[in-house]
Amino acid sequence: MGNLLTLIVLLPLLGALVLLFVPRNAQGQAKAIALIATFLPLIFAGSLYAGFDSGDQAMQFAVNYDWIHINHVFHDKALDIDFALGIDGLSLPFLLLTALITFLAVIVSKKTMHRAKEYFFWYLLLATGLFGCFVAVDLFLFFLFLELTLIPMYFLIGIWGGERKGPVAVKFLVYRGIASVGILLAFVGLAFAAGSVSGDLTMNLVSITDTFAKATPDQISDTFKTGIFLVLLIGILIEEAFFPFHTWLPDTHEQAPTAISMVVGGVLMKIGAYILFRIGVGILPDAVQHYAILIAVLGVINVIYAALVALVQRDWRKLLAFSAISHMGVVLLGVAAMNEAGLQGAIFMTISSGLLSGLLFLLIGLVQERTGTTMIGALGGLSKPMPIIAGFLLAAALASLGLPGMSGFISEVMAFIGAFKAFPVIAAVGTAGIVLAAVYLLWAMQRTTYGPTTVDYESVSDVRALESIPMVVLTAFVILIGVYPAILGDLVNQTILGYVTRIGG
Amino acid sequence: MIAVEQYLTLAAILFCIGLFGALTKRNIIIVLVSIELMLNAVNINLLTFARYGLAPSINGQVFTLFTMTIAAAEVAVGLAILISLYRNRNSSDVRDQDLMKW
Amino acid sequence: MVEYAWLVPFFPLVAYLLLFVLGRRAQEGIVTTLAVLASLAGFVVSLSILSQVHANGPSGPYIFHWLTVGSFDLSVGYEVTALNAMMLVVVTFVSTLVLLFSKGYMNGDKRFVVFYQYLCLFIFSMLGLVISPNLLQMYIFWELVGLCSFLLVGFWYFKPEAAAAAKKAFIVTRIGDLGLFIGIVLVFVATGTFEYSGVFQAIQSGQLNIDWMSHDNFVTLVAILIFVGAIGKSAQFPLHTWLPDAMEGPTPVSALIHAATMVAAGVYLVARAFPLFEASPDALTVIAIIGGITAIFAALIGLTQNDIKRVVAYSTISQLGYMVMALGVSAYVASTFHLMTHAFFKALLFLAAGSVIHAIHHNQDIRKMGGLWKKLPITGWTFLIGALALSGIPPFAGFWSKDEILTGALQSGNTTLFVLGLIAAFCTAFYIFRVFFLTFTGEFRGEKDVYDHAHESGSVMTLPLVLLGIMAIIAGLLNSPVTGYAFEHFMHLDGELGQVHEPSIGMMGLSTVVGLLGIGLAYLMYKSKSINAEAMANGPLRPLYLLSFNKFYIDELYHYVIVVPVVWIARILNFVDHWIVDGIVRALGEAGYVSSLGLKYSQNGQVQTYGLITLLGTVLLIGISLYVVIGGIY
Amino acid sequence: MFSGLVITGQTVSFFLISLFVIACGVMLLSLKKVVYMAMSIGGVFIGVAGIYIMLEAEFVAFIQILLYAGAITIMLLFAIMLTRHDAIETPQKITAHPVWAALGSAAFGLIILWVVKFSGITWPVPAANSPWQGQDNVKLVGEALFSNYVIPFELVSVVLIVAVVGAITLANKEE
Amino acid sequence: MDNGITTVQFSAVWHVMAPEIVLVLCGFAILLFDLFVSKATARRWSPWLGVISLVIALVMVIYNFGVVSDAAPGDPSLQVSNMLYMLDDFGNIFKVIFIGGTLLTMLMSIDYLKHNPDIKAPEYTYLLLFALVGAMVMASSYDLITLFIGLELLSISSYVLVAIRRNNAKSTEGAMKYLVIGSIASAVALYGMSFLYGVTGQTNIAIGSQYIAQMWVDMKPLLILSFLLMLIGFGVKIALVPFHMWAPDTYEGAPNPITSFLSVVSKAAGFALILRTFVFGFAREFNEVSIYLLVLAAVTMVVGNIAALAQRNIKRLLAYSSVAQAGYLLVPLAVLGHGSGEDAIWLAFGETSFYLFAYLFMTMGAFALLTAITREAGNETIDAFRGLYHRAPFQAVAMGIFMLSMAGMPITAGFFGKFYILVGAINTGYFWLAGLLFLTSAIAFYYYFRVLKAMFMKDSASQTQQPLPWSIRTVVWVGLVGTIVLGVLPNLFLDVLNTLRWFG
Repeated sequence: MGNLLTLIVLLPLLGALVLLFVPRNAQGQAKAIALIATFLPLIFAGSLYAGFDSGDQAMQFAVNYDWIHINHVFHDKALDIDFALGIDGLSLPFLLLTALITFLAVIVSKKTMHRAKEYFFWYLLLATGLFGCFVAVDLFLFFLFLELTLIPMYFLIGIWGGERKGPVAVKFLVYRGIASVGILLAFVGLAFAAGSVSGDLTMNLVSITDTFAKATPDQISDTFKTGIFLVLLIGILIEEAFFPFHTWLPDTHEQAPTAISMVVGGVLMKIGAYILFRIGVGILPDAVQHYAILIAVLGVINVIYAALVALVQRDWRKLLAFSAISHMGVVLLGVAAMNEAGLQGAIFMTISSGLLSGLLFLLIGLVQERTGTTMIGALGGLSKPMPIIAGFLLAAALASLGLPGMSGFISEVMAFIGAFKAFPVIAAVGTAGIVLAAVYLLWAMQRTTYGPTTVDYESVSDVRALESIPMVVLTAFVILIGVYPAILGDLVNQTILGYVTRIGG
Repeated sequence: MIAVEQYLTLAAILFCIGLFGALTKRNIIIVLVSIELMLNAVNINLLTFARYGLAPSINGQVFTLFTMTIAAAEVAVGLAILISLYRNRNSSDVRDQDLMKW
Repeated sequence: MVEYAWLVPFFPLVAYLLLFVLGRRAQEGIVTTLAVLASLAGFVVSLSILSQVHANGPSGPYIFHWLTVGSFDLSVGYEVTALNAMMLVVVTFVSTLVLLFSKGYMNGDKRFVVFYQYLCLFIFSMLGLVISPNLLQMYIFWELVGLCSFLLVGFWYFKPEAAAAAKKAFIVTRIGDLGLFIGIVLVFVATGTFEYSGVFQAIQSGQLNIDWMSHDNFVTLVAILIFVGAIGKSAQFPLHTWLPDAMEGPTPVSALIHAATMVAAGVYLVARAFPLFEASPDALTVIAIIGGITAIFAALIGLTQNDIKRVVAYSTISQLGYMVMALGVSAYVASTFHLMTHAFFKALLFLAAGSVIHAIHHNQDIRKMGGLWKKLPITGWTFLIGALALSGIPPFAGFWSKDEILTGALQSGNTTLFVLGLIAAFCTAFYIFRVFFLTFTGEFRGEKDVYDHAHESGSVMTLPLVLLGIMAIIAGLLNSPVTGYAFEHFMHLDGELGQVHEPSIGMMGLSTVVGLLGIGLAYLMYKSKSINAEAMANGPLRPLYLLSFNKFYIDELYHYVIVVPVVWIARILNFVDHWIVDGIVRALGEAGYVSSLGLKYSQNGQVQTYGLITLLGTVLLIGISLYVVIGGIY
Repeated sequence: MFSGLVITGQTVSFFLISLFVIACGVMLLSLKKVVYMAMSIGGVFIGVAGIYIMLEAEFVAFIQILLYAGAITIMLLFAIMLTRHDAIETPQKITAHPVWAALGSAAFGLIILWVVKFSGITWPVPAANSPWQGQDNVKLVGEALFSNYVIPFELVSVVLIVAVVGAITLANKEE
Repeated sequence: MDNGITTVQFSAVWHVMAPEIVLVLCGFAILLFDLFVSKATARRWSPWLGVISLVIALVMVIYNFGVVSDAAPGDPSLQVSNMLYMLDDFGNIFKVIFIGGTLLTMLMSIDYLKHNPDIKAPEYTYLLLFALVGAMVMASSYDLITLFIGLELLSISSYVLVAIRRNNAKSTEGAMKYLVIGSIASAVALYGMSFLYGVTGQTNIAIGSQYIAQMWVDMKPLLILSFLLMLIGFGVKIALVPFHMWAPDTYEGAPNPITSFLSVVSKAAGFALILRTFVFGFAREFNEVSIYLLVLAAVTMVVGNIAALAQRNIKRLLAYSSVAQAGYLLVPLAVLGHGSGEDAIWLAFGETSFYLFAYLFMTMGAFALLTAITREAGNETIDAFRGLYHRAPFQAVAMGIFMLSMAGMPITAGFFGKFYILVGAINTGYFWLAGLLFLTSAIAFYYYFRVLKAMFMKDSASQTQQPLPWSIRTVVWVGLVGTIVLGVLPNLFLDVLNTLRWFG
């Protein structure tokens, strides 16, 4: 089973390599290859889910190959870097999310676009990076995959983006490049700190986590932990597009092609949250607690600020970007709470936001394809010509504003339970975001689908069969998690319990 | 007796004169000359230390010989470059040599 | 049968899913049959549950694991109490009739099936809300009914007013929901459970507290927060503004959702969690005051409105205010009783109004009606019954329940509330009969051919009217000496909640007189015209008239105090986001580029400049380092 | 600065030579005509050779005269003739550049002076007797050059070859 | 002998510096070859002779690794003239870099000379060989005089090589600038050496370092002054900010292969010199002087990268990039101040040599492509690369990989090199410097990716591109393979580094 993980990571890469040998104008073949190279990982991820033991906190399906040893580090120790993959209850949901969204986004991608072959090449490279991030157990490897996402994204935005693609691609690149500096520093710093305690200098996530859990304050000082966490936090804030480092996200969403927007909103920006859970909560819980108030306040600022800004956006894509920022603020709240409910809520929120971002960007992409615009003011009455898209848009908007029965709600509930436990006042302020979300989402949704139909759009077509697959699947997952959250909760529960006992102990 | 400092001071003054000349004179030949002046100053330093240094030794004199040789080679190449430069630009003014900038 | 209570919401859910599968092209007859049958089945099951509860007492909760959060378990399930059972019956009954009525009302609409889908979804959600054994599940369905309300109000999405009303309904109630949300989250934080029973236990043992607040204060806080949810949902002052606007939806929707069921959910919630409220006298006081204010406030507005549905809507708000006030004065039974009777007669009034509207081509302005008695006899009769019930005239249903509320208010010692209630009762009688007289008597004031074509609708529409009319007449008797106060005994199966009030003949007389006075005034003004209504409105009472007519300018107030500032803040923040937050980012980028240009142009091609810069760097490096390192600062 | 300085023939000659060297250096900086500048640098070279002699480096001084005052100065003159023999250094406008250059050079010199004289370093009192008292300077140098420093010596020959070849490559006329 | 004169046996010299001697002899051989054969023949074959000489030298150096590892520690046969010249793996590894760089330069030149008939091929070839000898001397000597001569041999040869297109105004101008600044730098470095000599009385730093340690307290200002003067002198050679100003102009003016030679071999030699001089000369005092290296490294990284942002001329852009790379390369040495024990030194050497190898591959590859592409486009701005992907996909992809490697993107040698340096910096606790390193690389994305953008996202005017000449293609492939193999499997090289006996 362990090799499945390797396969999941390498299949898109393999697909990309195969694409190199496809003639430039064989666009159909290119798309087919991309479909296969993302569908197989989805299947494999599904079978991993089936074989996953949710009662076990350890990394499962682990594979480990020696890769790099850097000698003479730290009193003649060697820094071990391995090609180590594995999943636990935390990474599995992210893996599934990635597998799902990357596959669905291929379906959405048009094989008729110009330079389609290259598009799929970069796309598959991006997918490799994304998969790798969530299954890497070695921090070096993790970082490698994280950086690997940058290059394809640059091209995907830069070649297939909107009017301002050039500057936006560079902004994306440099901004996230800077973010990875903080992350890398923190990674290496953690490895060294752990190595100084355990005597075993390695970038292995699990052993670093264990070492930190066992280390006494004499061995690893709190100052070090808080310091390294701050460095890490800056990286996370940028990766995750948190205020005040969020401004790359609206631009990116505005310019990126639909499928890429789906991937960015659905998976790419969730890497930051994953790092926050994995490293922040998993390795540096003391530091998270030390900065709990800061994080919580930041979370609330994100929730409300982004919601208010979303209120006056004129472009769906930007509105959704700010909406995602606002929702992810709840993640910060939940994490800051550092209790079971808060953490679980935060993870749920991340996954839910990923699904919903994917869904919403897909729908807006479909609308844009038909009407040629995403400006909210220019749309209207689309329920009539495209009732199905309008219906799904409605469902997605409702899910996004936290309607029960969909994934957003249960996430919010848990996150706020956690937050209210820890800091009731801050949490209470944060709940205002729930109302604001309703205001801007309903406004935009109604402006688009309700009201009299604009003449130009009277005869536009509704969704086509192929396009409806991602729409339906994503909605199904949103509802599934909303109705039966245990499907996700049981996965992450053990991991969270592990984290929480560590805080107590 | 002349103290070590006196020699060193003389060397420093010469060095600075050379430096200033190299940075301000307009004719490339004079710039090269100024650089020679700097090397001469270094030679004074070396010889001073060879005679009066903390651990006097003949090595300083040998060093000086090498320096002088190298300086000569440098000047030779420098002048050769100057001549081909003059051929190309018809000017030996260092300030005219700004084809490449920015 | 009680353990099968889940069947009640299950039937409409199945109907919903079936309709969903059937799709848009399904035949109207099949659709209606399916929906009505489902609802009817639910009604039958409800009745049997009611009888079993009556015999064996409450049952449940039946709980299933749903989600594990760390060491906590969240569960779903259902539970049947007396209150639940009563609600189940009321909801299924009214639902069935409304589904039937809609067949006629929505006849020919392109999205007929969608309408029924939404209705079934609503019924499912409402029933789910009713049988929820815990606050979280209740909240889930609470939101779902809100969703259905949104969908149904905005059913005619192409009408901008409908869209706006739907949005308003959703957002305003959501503001209330926020309080409820915080409330139940706080409850969970304090007790670790969402179950009603667990919460009540914690209250009994005085353990409902949190480390930063004492038990009493915390209970008050939580109670008020939960009540805020009820304010939103039950359209209490100050969050009432959405309900009148919601009349943009199809009339059956107004009857079912905005009269009989969903808006009563707030009252139901407070009643369901009554032990919590009882533990906090302060919270009860707040509730009573809010209820009283709402009752009189909405009644005053109702006096001058011209839209037939809006008048009824304000009357709904007012009556909900009564119920809330009743709960506030601990008149638990009176409140729930009024909840039930109100469901019948208000649904009746709406459906009758709908029948009128349907008959005269969707005109809702009572100034353009008149003399419809002859054309719509059944509608007229049933409307009259409803109006009488609403006005509290014996022996109609409203009389019994309203009377009990007034008694409760008086006996709780709160005279002001009592007086408010009386005035509201007077106003109620006045405005509903104003509508009645203007609609059914006199000459038709609209277009002639409309009047000529007006006729009673088919039996699908009249049958519900008749059935509801019957209920409006007899339901009140359930808690009267006639039946030996059966309702009260039944409700007490849940435990002796609230205070029991002695009925008094004097009170009955008083309220009847007040009601009759109102009717009389309406008669004088709009039937016999011995008092000129226009003159009054334009005379010295004009400021008051305008105040009432413009709904006390509450909408405008909200617009300028809340909406406009929020939008401005949002605009400012957007500006900040673009020019400051992102501006700094871009400025940094620009600064980098500009300094790059600076460095580029410092490369001026002059070798001596290069040398000079090298020299200056040298001097700086050596100078500073020698100064720092050797000068002793280091 | 001059405290404890005993006026002897040696000191007098040192100051005279120093004065000559510096004067020539200043002339180099201030003269207009390029040819004169080249002449003044010859003065410097000769003066410096005098200093070398004072430092008991006769062989080096000899080479200095031979190489610098002879070969290099002549080479410079040839170069001047080959380019523009009437080249005149036009008077400098007082721009920022020479000012900064003067400031920088002066600061550099002052730093060196400070380190050499005022930083608290105690220089050894010069031994009156030469460390290689009575030995033949040329022999000493030669021995060092051909024993310990034979590798750099050989390398220098390569440098000279490079210089010669390079000069020819760059300067010879097109064929 | 009794008079204290050590005689030097040729066999001993041959033992330690055989590759250098061979290269010098080959240089002379080519010189003679030029004299005795016709111009055309000389022109045609001398680059090949150069290549052959380089290959021989490379083999000898690789053989020398074995010699070093076979010798007992402290074996006197590994040094000559009182540690004036050493045979050790430090020198060997640098020599591999130098020879490898020169070899690639030479290969590139075969094509370049074909297109530039005004360059005299034999002179060009043996000057390059002599320059290489200078670099090798810089890597193997402990003697200040020898180091200085090696430095000058490299520099003077480079001056001539830069000016070798003597009818090209830019070429001669670049040479003039290089010469003026380089000579001043030599004078300054020499000035510093003179002070060092004054304190130690030695021209040998290995021996002198004891004196330095003894005199540190008394002579601290003078020693620090001496250190700084040498640092500045060498800093000019490796183009540290603010001593880098000459680099863009010279790089632009020089013939392309020479530019790559300057930016790889010359720079690496500078680092060899710096490492030799400072790590040994100031071994015990290093923690006190490392602060200057830290400052210079930081300033160089920042300014080098920022200056490149607005640059449109591709050669100047690479010049600034190489300035920035010098900043990165200085980090391992700079953080040694807080290093403890020999391991820290081995780590620093490992980082430097790894990065230099990575730098060698990517820079050589980039310059080779640049040569072909700019020649065809007729200009040297980024516009020359517009739409290259559509014209010549392989060239664009290869150039893209070199750019990504320079930018430090994963699975390239450049990435692992930077990571390695970062590990070293964090190992000694210099988080800020490590952070700055990667931060400035992130800024550098802007200009590296601009090249990518031009190649992949723009349309080009012309639709055709000449195929790469085979010599250029060879260099590109070597660069590609090196860049990717070192990036994916760095341990192939790290393990080699691990077996090295850096100092015999």
